[in-house]
Amino acid sequence: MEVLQLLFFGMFALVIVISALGAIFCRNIVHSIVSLVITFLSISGIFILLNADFLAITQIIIYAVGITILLIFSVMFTTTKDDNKLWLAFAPRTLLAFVVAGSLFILLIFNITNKFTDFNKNPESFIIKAPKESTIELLKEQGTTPIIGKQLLTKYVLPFEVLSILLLGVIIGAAVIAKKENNNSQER
Amino acid sequence: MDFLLDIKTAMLPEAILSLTILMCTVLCFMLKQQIQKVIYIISLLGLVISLFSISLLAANKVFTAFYNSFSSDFFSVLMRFLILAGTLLVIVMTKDYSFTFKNRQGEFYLLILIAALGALLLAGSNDLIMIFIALETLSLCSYALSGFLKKDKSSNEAALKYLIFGGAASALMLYGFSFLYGITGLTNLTEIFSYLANNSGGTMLNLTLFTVISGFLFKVAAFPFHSWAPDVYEGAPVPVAAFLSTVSKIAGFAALVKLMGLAFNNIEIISITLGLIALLSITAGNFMALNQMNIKRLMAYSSISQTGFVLIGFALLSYMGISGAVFYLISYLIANLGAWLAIIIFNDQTSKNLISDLNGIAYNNPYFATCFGLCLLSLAGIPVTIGFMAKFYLFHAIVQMGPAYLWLLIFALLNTILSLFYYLKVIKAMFVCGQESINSKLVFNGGVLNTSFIALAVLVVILGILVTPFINIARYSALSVKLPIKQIEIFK
Amino acid sequence: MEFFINNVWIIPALPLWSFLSILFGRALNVYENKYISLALTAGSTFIGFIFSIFILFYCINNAGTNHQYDILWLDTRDLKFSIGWLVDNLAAMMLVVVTSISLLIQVYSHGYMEQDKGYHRFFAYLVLFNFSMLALVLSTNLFQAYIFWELVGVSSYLLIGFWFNRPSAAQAAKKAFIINRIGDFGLLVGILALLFYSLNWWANSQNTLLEFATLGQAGSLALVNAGPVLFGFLTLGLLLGPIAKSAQIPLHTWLADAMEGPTPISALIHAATMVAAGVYLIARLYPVFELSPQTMTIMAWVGGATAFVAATIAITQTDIKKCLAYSTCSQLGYMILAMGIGAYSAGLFHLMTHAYFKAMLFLCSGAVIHSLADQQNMKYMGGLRKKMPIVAYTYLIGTLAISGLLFSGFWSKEAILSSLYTQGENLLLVIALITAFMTAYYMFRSYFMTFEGEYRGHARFHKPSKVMTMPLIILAVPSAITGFIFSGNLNLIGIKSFDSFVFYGHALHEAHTDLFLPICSLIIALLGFLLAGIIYWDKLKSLYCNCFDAIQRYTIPLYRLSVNKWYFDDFYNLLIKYLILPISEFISIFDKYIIDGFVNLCGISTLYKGKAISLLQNGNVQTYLVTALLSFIAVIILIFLIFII
Amino acid sequence: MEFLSLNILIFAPLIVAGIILSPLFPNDKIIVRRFAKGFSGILFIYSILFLLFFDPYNTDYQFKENIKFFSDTNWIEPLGISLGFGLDGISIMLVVLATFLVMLALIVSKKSITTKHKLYYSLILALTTAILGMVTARDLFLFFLFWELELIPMYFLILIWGTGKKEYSAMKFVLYTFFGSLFMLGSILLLNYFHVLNTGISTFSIEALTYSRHYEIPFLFESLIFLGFFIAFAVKLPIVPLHTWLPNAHVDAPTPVSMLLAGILLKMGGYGLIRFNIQMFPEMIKVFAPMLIISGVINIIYAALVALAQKDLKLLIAYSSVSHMGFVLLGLGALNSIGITGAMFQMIAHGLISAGLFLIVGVIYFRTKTRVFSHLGGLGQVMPKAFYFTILLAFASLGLPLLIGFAAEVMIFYGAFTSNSLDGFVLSNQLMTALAAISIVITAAYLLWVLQKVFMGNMFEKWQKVQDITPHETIALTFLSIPIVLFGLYPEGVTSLFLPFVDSLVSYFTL
Amino acid sequence: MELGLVHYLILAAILFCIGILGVIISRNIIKILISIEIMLNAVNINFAAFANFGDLDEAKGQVFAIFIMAVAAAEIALGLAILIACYNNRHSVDIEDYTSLKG
Repeated sequence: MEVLQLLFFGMFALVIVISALGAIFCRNIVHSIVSLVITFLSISGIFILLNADFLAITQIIIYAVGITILLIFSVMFTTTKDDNKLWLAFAPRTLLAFVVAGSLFILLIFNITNKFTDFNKNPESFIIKAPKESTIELLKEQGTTPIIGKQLLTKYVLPFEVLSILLLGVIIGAAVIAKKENNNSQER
Repeated sequence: MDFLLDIKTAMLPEAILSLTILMCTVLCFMLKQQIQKVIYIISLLGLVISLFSISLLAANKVFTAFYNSFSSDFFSVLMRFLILAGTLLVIVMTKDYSFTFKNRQGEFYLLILIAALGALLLAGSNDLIMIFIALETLSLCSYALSGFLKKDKSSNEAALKYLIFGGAASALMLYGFSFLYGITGLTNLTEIFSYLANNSGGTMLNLTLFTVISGFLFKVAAFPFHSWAPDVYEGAPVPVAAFLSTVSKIAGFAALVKLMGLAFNNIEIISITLGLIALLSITAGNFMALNQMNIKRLMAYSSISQTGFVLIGFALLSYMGISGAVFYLISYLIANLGAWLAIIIFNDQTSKNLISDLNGIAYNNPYFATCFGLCLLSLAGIPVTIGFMAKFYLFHAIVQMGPAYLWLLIFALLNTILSLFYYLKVIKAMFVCGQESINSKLVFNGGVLNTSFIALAVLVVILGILVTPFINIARYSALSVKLPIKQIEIFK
Repeated sequence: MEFFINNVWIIPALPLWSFLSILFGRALNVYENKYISLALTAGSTFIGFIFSIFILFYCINNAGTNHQYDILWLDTRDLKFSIGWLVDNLAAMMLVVVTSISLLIQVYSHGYMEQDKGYHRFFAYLVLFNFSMLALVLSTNLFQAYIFWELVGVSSYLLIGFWFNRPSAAQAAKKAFIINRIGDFGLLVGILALLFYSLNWWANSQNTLLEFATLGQAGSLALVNAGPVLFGFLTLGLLLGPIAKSAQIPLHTWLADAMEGPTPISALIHAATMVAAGVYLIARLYPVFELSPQTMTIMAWVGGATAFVAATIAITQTDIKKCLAYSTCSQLGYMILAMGIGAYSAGLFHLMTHAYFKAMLFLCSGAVIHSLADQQNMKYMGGLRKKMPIVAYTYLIGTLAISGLLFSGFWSKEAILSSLYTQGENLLLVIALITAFMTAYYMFRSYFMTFEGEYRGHARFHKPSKVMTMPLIILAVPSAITGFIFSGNLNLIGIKSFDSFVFYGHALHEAHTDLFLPICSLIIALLGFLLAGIIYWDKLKSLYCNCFDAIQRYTIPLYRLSVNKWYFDDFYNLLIKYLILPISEFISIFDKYIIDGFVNLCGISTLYKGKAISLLQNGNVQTYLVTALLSFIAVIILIFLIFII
Repeated sequence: MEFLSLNILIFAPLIVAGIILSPLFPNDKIIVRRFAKGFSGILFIYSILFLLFFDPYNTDYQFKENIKFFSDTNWIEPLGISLGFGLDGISIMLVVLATFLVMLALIVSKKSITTKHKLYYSLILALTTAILGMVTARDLFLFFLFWELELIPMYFLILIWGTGKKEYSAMKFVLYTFFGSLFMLGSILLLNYFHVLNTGISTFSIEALTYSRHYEIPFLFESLIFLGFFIAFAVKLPIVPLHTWLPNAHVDAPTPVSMLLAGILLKMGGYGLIRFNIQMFPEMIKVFAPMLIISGVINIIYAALVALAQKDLKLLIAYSSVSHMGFVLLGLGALNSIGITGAMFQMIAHGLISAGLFLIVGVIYFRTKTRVFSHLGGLGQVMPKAFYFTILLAFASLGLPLLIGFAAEVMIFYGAFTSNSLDGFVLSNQLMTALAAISIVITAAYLLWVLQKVFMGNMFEKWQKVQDITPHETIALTFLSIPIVLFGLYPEGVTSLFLPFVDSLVSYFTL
Repeated sequence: MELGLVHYLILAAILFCIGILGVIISRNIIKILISIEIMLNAVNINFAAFANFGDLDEAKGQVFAIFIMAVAAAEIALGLAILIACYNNRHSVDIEDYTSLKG
């Protein structure tokens, strides 16, 4: 079981990293989006490994479908012929970006592993708690969905409600901004 | 759980504001576009009512609501009061400006109200998720608001930059949240405090705190996450810029205060880091403001440096410091809104933004110049304005921390010279004469805009003299903040 | 008699009152009449003169008069400065000299200045000078002396620069004041040092601070406190004041320039009274100077050198006033020399006689100049004896007196020379004798060039008015007789000699019967007279041969030296031009470009730093992000480095 | 005595400024000017009344007053800041000097101010409030507040009515002074900190921090506090490396403003040195006395030499100001009664003299539109009155006996010479004083040079029609001359006012 | 070798850094938005991992991740709306063209 998990994890992780890199380094924007979809899908695989089945499903629905469609639409709206020339910026910041990404990574690993000393599978910095028996039972039967649903409607009811207002705002904002104006009068 | 009781004791203004939002939404789609001015009135009314409802909140102790995901203490009540007052003034500002939004006025007010709601919730949220959602409510509406002049190239550009920068920053913050969650296994702040008070978070906690703080540094436009501010302030509609530089900042600070309590095991590190960031903010803002020609950009840089001053109060991690920061925020709110009002009055009538456009305006419209000058002097910290008192009180708080913080004092003091230079540059432009190049004519009509402008300028001076109540309020509110101090110092 | 002594304050007070009257009268346009100014001026001086005469007689009759009255001027617990009046023999003598000469010169000035626009101003200045000079003479203490010492300097400044629209006058006035200020500097430091080292003495005694009467005791304490070397410097500082005021080397150059002032001023201030104040102050400070033998020696040598150098310069001057000015210098040198070798009475005696005849000489020259429409060059004079005999004869009297041939100058100079002789200062004696020879030579030269021979000028001649000649005649009397009267030769009829009246310590009355020195000096003076006559008197001209030309040729370098005033002025000008002004320019540039430049650099560099930092704000949001993250990571690493590792 | 209220004295000018500025006030320049002038005259007389009722033998504050809000015991209760005013030996003379010079500045404003009268007169009056508040404040915070408040009117006065590089100069003045004041702010806060640390009470009261400071502040911090105050006052005074704002500000400011700047504002530096550096830190001042003396001597000689090289009349006078303020330092560094008395007297003397000299410069500049020596000359012929007044002022400035400058210089020289404040230091008081005394030659040189170049000598044809001073200026100069002569003849008239105060001051560090 | 928390964390860190890299070096604005999404996904992995290893009883991390997803979707929608508005004005999706506000 463990080996299988490790295998899956390795596979997914490899795919995630490669496709994420592909999403960034592809010259063609559509290729990028396709690459991104692969990333999203692999991430949902990771979620499944992490006992987050609901999350995995949501990931596929929102990311791999919803967002991707949005992206493709916007690509269709905006892309002109010479957009393929847009690839990577070749400016000082490109170099710095690698420095930033690299140093941030090292910093993160440095801290996660407690100054490179704690390469245990579960570093001491983080809380590790075995789930209750009842939870394991629940998980086996229904996955995490009941837990999440309960949480959303009790503990996190306020954010959940506020999220609706947020979405209202975003809808109005996005609509107003993306809407085509009929009159061509100049503003300001 | 009695949600109604929760709302009554802790979230009355939010509830009223939500109702207003709903009403406005309905009206927005029902009303004809010509009479969308009604929404302006309604949103003002809603804000005023929720402003008054704050006084109904019991502020003498901490009230929590909705499973402790929201808590209302005196500090957050005060911050929410400031947020609402600021939003009110921002909406007042749009009175003559909103014609630029054509038929989208209703949506504009709606977005502002939603953003304000996000800010209010941010000021009171007591849960990581709540913080995140409130913050995103505020941010996303702000992005939309910045790009509200969609035919305007700079407005688009501002919104785009704001979004990209904000997205990255909030991702960084969330990353921090995830580690915080990983360290404690908790999302509720109160629980996290008590967990951290008993357990050390290891090395990871430091990095976590830094990344968490970075999201708020972005919100308050502090170094190093400040560079969006000038571009956005310049490109965004002026009321939005005013909103960003006041309301959104106050909300950011209000949330940042909540996170101060996380620094139990690393008081020194957080204190020094925040101090360093504060100084760098002040310095960066001041240095870049020196050569500005555009008054909106100038105000942006100035607000960066003002942020730094508030952060100094945080960096002290003492009640004195927090009360100094609170008092400073009050003074900043008044003076900065006054300055933005001046800019919008000027912009409404002349559509100009350069400092040189102000040349000689004092002799055309002395009231304008005087009031604007007073606001700028307050920002610079010249007596007898509230800004001077606030700076003095803040510096006093630094010194009360003892000699260990003298470096902070020295650099902050030196920076005030730089800030005086560019504020005086604006004042100089207004009062300079001899070249007879009065570029702009300004009419001063007794509208609500001008009235509130003058009222703010008068307030700047009056509060500069009658400061005691405000200092007391600031101290009282600071006492309600949870700080990682083992021993509670007593205000002398 | 007591009345005069007790009310001696009236003597300076009246001129002050007159000054204020003229000042405010003019300012408020109360009066326009010139005679009012004259009356106020001359009247106040006349009353002062009457007072002085009575006081003099009182002093003569009451030996050892020492009437002192002090008013506390500045009372600041630690420091109590007083102003008052002191009447003793010396003061009485000076009072008479000053008031009498002043009176005559004021009358004379009326004639000289009648046509001038600034008539009232002139008299106001004049009377201001009178006030200061008289108050200086009556000073009870060194501090008061310093106050009025400066005030006479200012009066002198105002009067030299009276015709201020002449650039040379303005320059000369400034020069005079600044050089005097150098002296004041020394004097001030000297006073402070003296006070400092004798502070205990004054604190324990009830005496007025720095009063002359007890200065000697305080001085001896200061000598103990300071040690001989410091005390020597202290006294040198004190000496610097008189050196400047009395135009001694090296601070003598202002006196010749001061001749830019109206001639009555030259007569009064720069010949008779003010320049003599230096000698007067030395006399007052004698108890202190006496404590430092080195200073006394220096004083003597300064005097001797001045006497000699000034005389050599006077030989070649063609400007009649300059010639007289250098002669004044030279004679003042005599006085200082006398003071330096301890011939206290002789010096003051010479001061008195010199005041009269030199004032008269200047007035004569003034009359000549006035008559010749401001012509001062002797080359364009000549033969004036016939046109203005009174002036010529009075001038001759003065010439004889100053040369030591006859009249008062003989007696006073003789006193100095004999003191030199008895003191055994042979080198100084030789110098003094050579100077005497030169004095006779240049004085007669000026006399001959001006009054004898043919008229060489072009200016139209005006006859001097009676107002101008009368003072000459009156002055001729004391010029002629004072020396003899006070020489001690009239002891028999009750007139005591000068040195039994004004003396230091105890009256040393040495009737020297040795006739060698008087005869010697007479011969030397005669030689001078002859030489001048040979060269400049037409009647004798036939006697000399061409060989004189040859002599002249060999003496050209010396001639140049003399004409150029020993290059003192040039040296000072070079000093100012190439040392002081460059230093000040340098500091000014340093101030402007280094200090202020640093300040501006701070400002400008800050602005440029702002610009440089603004480059990061290049509009590209990704750059913002990368800088933000980079600095964020940098801060984190920095903090980690500080705290964790 | 009830009618003597410091509050009225201090705030009346501000209220009148408000009245003048208000739109209801007629916008007629003559009415504005006369009103302001009349008010300043009344203010001067009112301040004279304070002088008459002042008891010099009481070394405490007199005419104490406290303004309170909201039934608090203090102004800002939480910090222990009081809005209290009072007069003592040093303040009283500066108050009278300030009102006097303001009156004169307003009298001569007719010619030099031709635009924006309402603003001008109200700014001058606001400046008056700031100055009076500064001098009479009994609270460190209040002092600092007025210290900064004074910058703004001054900035506008230079900016709007100035000439030349006025924007640069105004900015430099403000930033420089602000720079200095920041150090003072730091010191004030540190002082408060140590008071809180030792007594538990937060206060900024000068009396409390001066007389009831029975605890020890660590030497390092005490010296830091001392230096903080010193730098602020060094900028204002100004002390030499920090003086370069002064020439610019003076040259570009209009005449009445220059008068006020030189006449009063520079004195605030001296006032601060006495009030804070000496009165509050009797121990530290002994340590830092060499610094005072050396910087005093440098000021005196350096600025005098710089003045000697100036080609511009106003610059020369400005540098002479710097030089003369060096005497104040020298006197203070002497640390004895007479030296400090002399320094205070010198402040008053210089206030009067420099105001007069700047007025003269303004008079000349207004008529000839130039201040460069090489373009001037012989003006004494066409403007004799100005010439006489200049002679008087120049001689007063170079320390002519029986004029006001002399008494001050003598006291300072005497005080410095007989002082032992440099004992144990490589230099001796006597040597330094002797060095400083050289300045009497240099000062004479440059001042007489002014007289020579401006008023004497040949006159250019173009100045033939230059008018003599107007009655207004004559009145102002006469008013200035009266105290210059009067207190020159009778210095005790002034010194007796603060002598007891100085004695009590000195008693703190001689014990 | 056993699969543990640290592996997920490292994976998330790599992904996060890739996201940062993409935000900074891409020129196409859409790609920048994509990169932001990648960063948010990295955060989600973190949350899910922590929820799995430490907090499976309440699975707060997963709730958090859902909120993040919702907000991310909203954000990208708004972002694309803004992008379209930008595109209407300038006809470019090159970030280098959006540098008119600077200084």
